[in-house]
Amino acid sequence: MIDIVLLAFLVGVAVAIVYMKDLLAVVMLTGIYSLLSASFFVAMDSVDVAFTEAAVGAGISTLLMLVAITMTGRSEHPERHKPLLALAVVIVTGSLLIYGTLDMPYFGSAEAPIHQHVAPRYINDSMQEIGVPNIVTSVLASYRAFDTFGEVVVIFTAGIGVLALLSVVRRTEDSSKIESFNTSMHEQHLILRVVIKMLIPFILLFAFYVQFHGDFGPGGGFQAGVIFASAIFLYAMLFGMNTTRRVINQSVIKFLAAFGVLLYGSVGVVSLLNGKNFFDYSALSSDPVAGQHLGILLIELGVGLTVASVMVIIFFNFVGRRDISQMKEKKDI
Amino acid sequence: MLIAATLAILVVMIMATIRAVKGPTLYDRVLAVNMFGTKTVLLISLLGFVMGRPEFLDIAIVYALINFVSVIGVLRYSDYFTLKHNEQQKK
Amino acid sequence: MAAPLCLFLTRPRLVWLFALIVSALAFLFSSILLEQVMTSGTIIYELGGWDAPWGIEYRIDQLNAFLLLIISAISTIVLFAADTSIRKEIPEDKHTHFYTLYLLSLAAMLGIVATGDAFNIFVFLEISSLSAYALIALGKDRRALWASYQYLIMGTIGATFILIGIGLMYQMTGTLNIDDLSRRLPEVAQTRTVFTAFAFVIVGICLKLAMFPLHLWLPNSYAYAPSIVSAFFAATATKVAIYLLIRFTFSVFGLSFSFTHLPLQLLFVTLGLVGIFVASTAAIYQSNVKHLFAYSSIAQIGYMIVGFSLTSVAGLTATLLHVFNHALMKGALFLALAAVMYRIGSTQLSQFQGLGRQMPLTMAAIVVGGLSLIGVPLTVGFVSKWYLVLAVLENGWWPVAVLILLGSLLAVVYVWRIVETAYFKPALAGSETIKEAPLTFLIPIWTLVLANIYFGIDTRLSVQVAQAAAQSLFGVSP
Amino acid sequence: MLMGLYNYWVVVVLMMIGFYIVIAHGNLIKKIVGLTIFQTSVFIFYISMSKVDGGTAPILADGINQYSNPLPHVLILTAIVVGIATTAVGLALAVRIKEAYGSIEEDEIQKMDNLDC
Amino acid sequence: MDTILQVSSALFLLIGSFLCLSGGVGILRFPDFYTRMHAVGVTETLATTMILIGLILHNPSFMVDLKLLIILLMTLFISPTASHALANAAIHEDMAKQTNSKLNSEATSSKS
Repeated sequence: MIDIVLLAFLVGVAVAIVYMKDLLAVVMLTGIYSLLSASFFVAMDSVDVAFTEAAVGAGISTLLMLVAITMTGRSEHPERHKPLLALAVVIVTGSLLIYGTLDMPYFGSAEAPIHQHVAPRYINDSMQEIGVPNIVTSVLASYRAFDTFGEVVVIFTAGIGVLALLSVVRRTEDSSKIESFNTSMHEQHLILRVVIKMLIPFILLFAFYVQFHGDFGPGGGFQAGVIFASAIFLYAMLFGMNTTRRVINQSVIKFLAAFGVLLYGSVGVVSLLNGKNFFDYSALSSDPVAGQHLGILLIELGVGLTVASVMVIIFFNFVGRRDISQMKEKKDI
Repeated sequence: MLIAATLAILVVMIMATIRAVKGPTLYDRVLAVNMFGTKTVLLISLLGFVMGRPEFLDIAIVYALINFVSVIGVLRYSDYFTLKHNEQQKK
Repeated sequence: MAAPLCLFLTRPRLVWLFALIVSALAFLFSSILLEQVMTSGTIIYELGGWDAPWGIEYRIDQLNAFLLLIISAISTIVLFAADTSIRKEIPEDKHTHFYTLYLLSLAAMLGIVATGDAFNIFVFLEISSLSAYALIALGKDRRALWASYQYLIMGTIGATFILIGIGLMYQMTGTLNIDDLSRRLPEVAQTRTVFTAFAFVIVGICLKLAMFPLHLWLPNSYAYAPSIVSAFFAATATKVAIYLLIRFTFSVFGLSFSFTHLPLQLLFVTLGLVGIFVASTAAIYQSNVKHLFAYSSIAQIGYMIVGFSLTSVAGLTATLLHVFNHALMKGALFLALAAVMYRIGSTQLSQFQGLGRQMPLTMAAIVVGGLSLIGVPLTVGFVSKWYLVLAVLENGWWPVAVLILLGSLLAVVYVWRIVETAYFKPALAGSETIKEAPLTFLIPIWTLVLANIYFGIDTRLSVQVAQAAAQSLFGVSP
Repeated sequence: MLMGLYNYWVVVVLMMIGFYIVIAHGNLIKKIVGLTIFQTSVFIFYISMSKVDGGTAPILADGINQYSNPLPHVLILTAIVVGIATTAVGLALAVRIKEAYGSIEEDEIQKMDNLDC
Repeated sequence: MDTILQVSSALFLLIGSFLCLSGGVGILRFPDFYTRMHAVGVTETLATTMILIGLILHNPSFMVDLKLLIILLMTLFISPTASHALANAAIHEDMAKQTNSKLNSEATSSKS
């Protein structure tokens, strides 16, 4: 019942996005869209995904889009031609998909093949084999550890890609100017700064909780990394990039990002050296279940490190680029 | 009762979305998004109870946080627009 | 086996040498792997120690091993020249990023080929595409950015289509493992869902493959990327996509399903042939040599598609041979272009005037590569076209064979344009200072060119492997 | 049948809206927004199929024996990460394009390119 | 005892929902930004508090109550701060606009 309402709601928001011309509004609606889909995920029992979608979709990607449109301008040109071809393509694809759904097992039916074939083993045996109550964590970090390794590498690639695209050599005189420009804006936000100063330690603490509690409840390295990074974003947004840079050095972050991936990988190598297969954590300890535990802990740590630092890298580079281009603009004027 | 509260919140969410779509100013939208976020937090907590597994409130905490971060983000960057805008007008 | 390779890549600040060593190691491993597979059959490696449908496994048969070898070989050779070329084309502070991305992309391609899990393929596909976007955008021209953006949009749509397809398949069978899928799919093969899944996977792959109607992103991306990147991707990226196409149609869905439910055979042959002609004709009218060869790549993909759609062992052998050979020739050609770019800073055809005398070795390499594209005897191009035509004739499709030969004539035209400008036109004024490319270019270029000729004469190795791979595919599928 | 497949149909509509934005709109940022919607809808599709009636979240607890399928959740976690990575790189490209061309409208960029040639 | 808890929990939830709804009506129907802001700002904090208290009364488990308390505390911190920041920014822009329009009108008047 609730899911139907949510879905209808999602369609409404999506249609609104199509028609909006103000990109800022579009970005905000996208935020709403992902909050909604996250609520839908909760209604569908997938708490971990909801966790991630909320943090990533509503948090990180909204912020990134915001920063991007501060650089690119916020209005979209009206369309000059009727996109009939596009409409036709979409309708064809859509009807093909609808056609495909006709033979699908009904929504929620427990007889569907996906609930019969592979998944039961995860549900029934993962407690004995891995000893972690959160099945999603055990599948993610152990049964399909290689996928997750791929995921970490993806995010690492994105970090490097953004670095390659956006990084600029900063000069100190520029940054001091930017700073003075920024401080003028910060002065009006006194209350905000006080509250956020109070909140940030709690956010960081919460991030650690999510990181290490992922075995028992929703959460894990990825979500923790995002929360950690969002605390840093908050700080950077209110206290200026330079202050933040003083706290967090960029090369250290880069090192951490690589270190996270390497940590993940080396867990695999250790088991390889012990004569087991890649990512077979039972090699880490004499007791297989304890080994699994240790392995999951370590790789989650690796994931958390990489994600947090890559997010910070991406954000810093976007903002850094923006500041520089703004300086240039000012000089031009 | 829980169900009733959930429905009420859904209705409010729809109202907030309408405001977010209609605008007219940027701040109206931010306001609506903020409200939407808070209501999502409530919705998630309620859903946990409705479905009988209320242990997962961590998600709600994250929502509250992220919502705050994004509202601050919007405000912070909307400053850029207004500043730019004003400068252009002064010129 | 290939898993440990993936580990090396993440160290930042790695220099060219490090990258080269890693790539060479990959090459070494994959040759050993091919050797093993050829003698002892399919190798299965379970990651995490969980058996197949639950965990993820690497599943290496002849086909994978063959492609692993191609990719790692090309990457090693290309990297050898990278240092010199990159110094010229990319600003100093981005070098480490470049090599990191390059290695990531290499690892991802190896991963795609090696893995035996459908979702894992998607993940690796995205790693390789993400690094490809960034690498292409490193090109000097601002159009590189735009090309890369277009590629990003098309690539992501393609990947999402594949994701939808995988989702539908998963829904019907409950498994993600390719081997398991192929066993469970026939039971539900008659459903409309599987049909849709098939369509989506194929369209998605064809987007990545730049098959004829969906090729629009390719020419610009290859033309404006840094030369080394063009060389690497032209020689490998489309091969990976071809691999996926073969893997999904033959292994996952099975031959009978793939080619009976849809008029796929007819569709692919037509598209392949139209692709050959349109792209070759477009190539003739290009003024930028990189563009020219990019279009010729699309045409060559057409040949592979034709061979593939024959659904016979011979046809598939021809396709695989062409995959191998095309990697060799395009690698050589684009590397030679990189050398030209290094010396004269441009790849406009008009700038090529008189280069035949100033950079004799480089231009000779281009000529050999071009001959190979045309399919002149004693080059690899001849071998694969020979097998292709044979396979087509085996199916009794006379007109197709004639059309393929006609397509080669078009190749003659565009290769001739380069030769004509380079050798028979007077050098441009002020170009006397242009010297032969440095040795770091010449060695890899000529390695590839000699390989071109060697495999054109001594066809035993490549044909044997390709045939074995093709046969195993037909053996696997019912 | 209507209720059994309703979810999927809505998801298809969502996907197509996202897809439409990607191919029909000329603004680069808007395209990326469309891509995000497209991908998110695919996530919704996966998650919908993992639901079992009467099941709960796949975190083991006493007294519960009907869980939803955890595997799609895992896949989608990975896919979300892939999505954000793509978005980040796409936005970075859009920013660079704006710097290089001074515009983020497809047709204008195309026009400038044609002049370049 | 149990029934008292249940009834009071239901009561809190009811009040919370009502406040929520009134806030929703407010954001839709009020004429300009500041009044809308008022509607949301006033109802939101109280409504959230009510609903969360209702939930706390509903559930006896300690861990869950603790988390609910954390959420409550966070909302109490965050939501007024956000409202404040929002109002602040809006006022700033309005003032900037006013001075701008003044400048503009002065400029035009001096021209004429």
